[in-house]
Amino acid sequence: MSELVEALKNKLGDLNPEVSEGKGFISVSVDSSKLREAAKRLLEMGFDHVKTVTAVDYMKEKQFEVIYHASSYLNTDLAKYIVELKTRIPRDNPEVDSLSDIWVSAEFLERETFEFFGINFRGHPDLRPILLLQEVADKHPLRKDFIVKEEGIFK
Amino acid sequence: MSTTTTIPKKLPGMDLKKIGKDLYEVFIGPQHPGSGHMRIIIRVDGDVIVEADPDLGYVHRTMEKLAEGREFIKIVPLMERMAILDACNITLPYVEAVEKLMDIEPPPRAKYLRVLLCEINRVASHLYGMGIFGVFLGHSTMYMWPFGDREVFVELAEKLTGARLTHTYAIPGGVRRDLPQGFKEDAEKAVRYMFKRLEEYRKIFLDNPVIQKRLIDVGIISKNLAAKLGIVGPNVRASGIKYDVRIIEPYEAYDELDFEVPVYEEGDAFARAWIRIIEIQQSLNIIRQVLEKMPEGDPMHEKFWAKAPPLYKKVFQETKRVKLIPLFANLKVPAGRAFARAEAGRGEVVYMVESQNAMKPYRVRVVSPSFRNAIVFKYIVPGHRIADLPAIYGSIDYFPPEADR
Amino acid sequence: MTDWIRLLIDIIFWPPLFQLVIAPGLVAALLVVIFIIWFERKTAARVQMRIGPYHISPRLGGFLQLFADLTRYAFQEIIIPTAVDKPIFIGAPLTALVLSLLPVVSMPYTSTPYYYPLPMDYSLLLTVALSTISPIFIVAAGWASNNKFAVIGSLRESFVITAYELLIVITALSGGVAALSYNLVDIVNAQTPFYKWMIFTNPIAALTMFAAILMATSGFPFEIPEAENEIVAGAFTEYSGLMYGINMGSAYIKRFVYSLLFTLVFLGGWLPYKPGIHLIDGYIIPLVVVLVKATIVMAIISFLRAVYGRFRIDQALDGAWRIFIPLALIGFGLALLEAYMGVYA
Amino acid sequence: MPGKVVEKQTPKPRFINAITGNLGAILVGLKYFANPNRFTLKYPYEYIELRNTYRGFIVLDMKKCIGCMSCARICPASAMKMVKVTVQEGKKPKPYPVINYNRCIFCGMCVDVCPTEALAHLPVHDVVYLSMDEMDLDLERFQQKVESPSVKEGVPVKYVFDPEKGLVKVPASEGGES
Repeated sequence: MSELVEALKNKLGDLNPEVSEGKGFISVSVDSSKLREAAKRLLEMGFDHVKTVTAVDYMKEKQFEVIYHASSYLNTDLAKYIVELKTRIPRDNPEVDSLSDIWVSAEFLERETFEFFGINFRGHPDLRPILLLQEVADKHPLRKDFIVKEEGIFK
Repeated sequence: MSTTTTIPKKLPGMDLKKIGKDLYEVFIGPQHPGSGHMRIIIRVDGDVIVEADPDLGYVHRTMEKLAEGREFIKIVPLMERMAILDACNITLPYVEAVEKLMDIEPPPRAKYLRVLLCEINRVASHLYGMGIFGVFLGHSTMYMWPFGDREVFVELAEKLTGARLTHTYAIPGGVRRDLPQGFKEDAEKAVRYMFKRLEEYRKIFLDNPVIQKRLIDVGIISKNLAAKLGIVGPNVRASGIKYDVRIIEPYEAYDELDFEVPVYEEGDAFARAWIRIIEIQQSLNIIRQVLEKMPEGDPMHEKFWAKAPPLYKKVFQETKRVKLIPLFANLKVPAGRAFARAEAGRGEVVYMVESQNAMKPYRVRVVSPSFRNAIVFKYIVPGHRIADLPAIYGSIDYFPPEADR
Repeated sequence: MTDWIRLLIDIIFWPPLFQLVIAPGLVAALLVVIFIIWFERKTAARVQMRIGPYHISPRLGGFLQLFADLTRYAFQEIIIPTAVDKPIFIGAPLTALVLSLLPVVSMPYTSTPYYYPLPMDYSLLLTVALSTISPIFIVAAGWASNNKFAVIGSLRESFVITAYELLIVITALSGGVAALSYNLVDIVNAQTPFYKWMIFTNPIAALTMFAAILMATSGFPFEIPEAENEIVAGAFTEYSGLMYGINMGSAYIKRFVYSLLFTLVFLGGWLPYKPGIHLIDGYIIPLVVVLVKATIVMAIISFLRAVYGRFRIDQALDGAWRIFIPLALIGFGLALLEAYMGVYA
Repeated sequence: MPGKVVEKQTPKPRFINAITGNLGAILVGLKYFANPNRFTLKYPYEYIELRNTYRGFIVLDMKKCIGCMSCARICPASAMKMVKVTVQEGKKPKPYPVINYNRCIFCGMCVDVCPTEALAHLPVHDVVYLSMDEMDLDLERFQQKVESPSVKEGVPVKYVFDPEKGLVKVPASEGGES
């Protein structure tokens, strides 16, 4: 795994990535303006598809973390690894460049992230809600300020 | 009471694009006899589809949000509801991710038991897929046979876990029940029966010239396109990509078992049908091996088992049931983020679990195989005839509840 | 008193009326169709590890289930959507039902001339001609429904019609050519003894006609115009209640009529029975023989449902034009050869 | 010894398959037509006698219950709730669990987590309730064993595994442990 960490550091060196090993993945954190460039270089390295696109809402820090988990199908050596490409964006103006022209597999997943978090993917070919109706998608259910009430254990 | 009904200008979920003048727009679903709870909006030129727009979400349950409000153990039965016929496979990566965060590893016997149920589930899931595939092609016998034979494996799973479908078997730390009496003999009978039946499936379905005509060279996904679309499971292996999580990143006991993963080059619907038959055969082999190689020991991690009072051990001796210590109800998981993947029946399922050292997860992200396969409808279906849509739909084994989560 | 009975019997058994209304017409056709639907469901159930119709009359193997279904259809509300072309929407299925039944009158069921409904000289041509009228009304019914699935269904139907009609005409006429007559009575009578049944002397034409019947009546594997999981119910998507029942019924009656024709041309009709001159031995018994043979043909068609899926429309048409029409022509050539060699002379 | 990838090819249809394939399919069909293998359960007239390990309806043994609330805490569907009941005069009310079968998903976690085995599964899975309210059991009804309506009318049967026929339906008195 550490070899790949070095390789990633070399490949993405001028984008100032933070590369670290996580539990089951290699984390690559870049600035949101450099996300597209990082994705292109990962694709060049052989990471040909994404497994998930998602976001995490850090409400206290007023930030979203947009996460792409990329891996490889065609290169069996790289298939063992999952690269987590992530970036932080401000919570009040959530916009990030779409990567769905680089990774076609991200298309539906970005639509899903769009509707659940309200993150606008610039340049996405078809940015509509996919699972929810428009009315529900406007509330962005996976943001932390959308609260689902849980019951107590007493009747 | 007014007699005229006003039609709202825009019905919910009806944000349609303008279509070409000579195109005919047909809505396949959501209450269509074949498609299940999903709609594909197709635009046809004559009989040929020029554009397809899959419309998912009819059985969406916001599982990721619900998971944020629940304790870690309660998420296992929740996530099972995605694909109840593949319950162990679909929740296993979640359990693994939690185990990674807690830094515990299940005992070897638990690993084997998980593999056992996973493979029983895989057989059942593939049989379900074959059944739906059969009815899509109008082959009623191929609908009934796999559904009938799936009953054998559902019964087997019930014997092991006590529930026919939603087993909630694998939990962080181990499994909930040990192998019951006489399971090995029954499993051997079921495996022998299924091997025999697969031969008959081949005769009535795969070697049937009518079916072959419908499937060969239909819905071809080339190797590069499959990688680009990021589709998963048997579909991607039918396109010649050697990707199976059980081999790429062996989890549980898979690195100790001997099995084959079939890979086909053709990438058409016929290869996707064949690959499922071969995978069932391999799963049956794995079931046999697991029952032979199963090590003795506890099915639960000693960290939990050590705290158990004597009554728990007595119950385990008598009924093979692993009782849970009350600690499970509010399991505190150390902070961190873990990512895990597993090969479910329909393909790779991935989980990302983030904990902030609390009793409830901060974020659970799950992407199910069917959701990743849904993109096929948009990119592969155009160019085929209307009658090919069911063939492609059936061949990728799309399961709406799983995709919608 | 006996004169009255005599007169009544003469009226009832007046061949044009008797054949259209009682047997093999409406009443017998209905009974055979009900039996065949039951048989179809039971056969599929046997092959598919199920029981099939059971709960109504367990002792009869659920046979009465079909009557229950029929009752339900009869009393169900008939919904006529506002957007349909009403006269055609209602009229087309009824016309199709009547017209699909009409060919039974032009066929003989005995060799005793007294019991011919019509002059039989060109009965084969007449039967074939009459049998080709009804599908047009199914296309019309689909078109009048103003429904996308119905339009696609009737479009498929019309594609299929053009393919199978040619097949039925060629194969049926090859029987006439071999027997040197377009009179169905002559064709049947020529097929004696047993090994001279045309299914044995001209199996190619028989196979082709069998496939054409499957196509004509959307039997598996050619169940394309009604493909349930592609286009709901094809041309009949908008129909409900009794109207749907009539549509389904006329499809089965069409299959029954073609089976009768197949029986007469290829399975030796009432042979090996030799009709006498009286009512019972000259009319009823040969009729029953023909009916039984036709029912067996239908049962075989029903059995295929359990074995096959369905073709795609272009594959079925491709098969019809590129495989079955050459086969039909070979069969026709074989018939010509037989005629030249005087097999049936 | 992990698994390995094996590259395969789908069998290419040859011309001969047009005959053998059709014949094979029809013969398999005829085989089952002649010798059917039906295992449909005629449900209200027959019912499956469930194994003792089946995760069916749940019953409470109030004497064993210590009111630890583990069951209500672990219930993933919030079906099990605690109610406070005064058992003895003058003492503090004690919590006891009640269940709402509208919500119960029969995961069996409450039974497994109970430290005194006060909760137990019954081998019953089909019970008729006439209303939604009726499915919300109170403490008294939670202690009674629910009864399946099919037991009153039907014949118990059992499915046993068979290498030739998959599952075979036998009367519950036969077949032994399966």
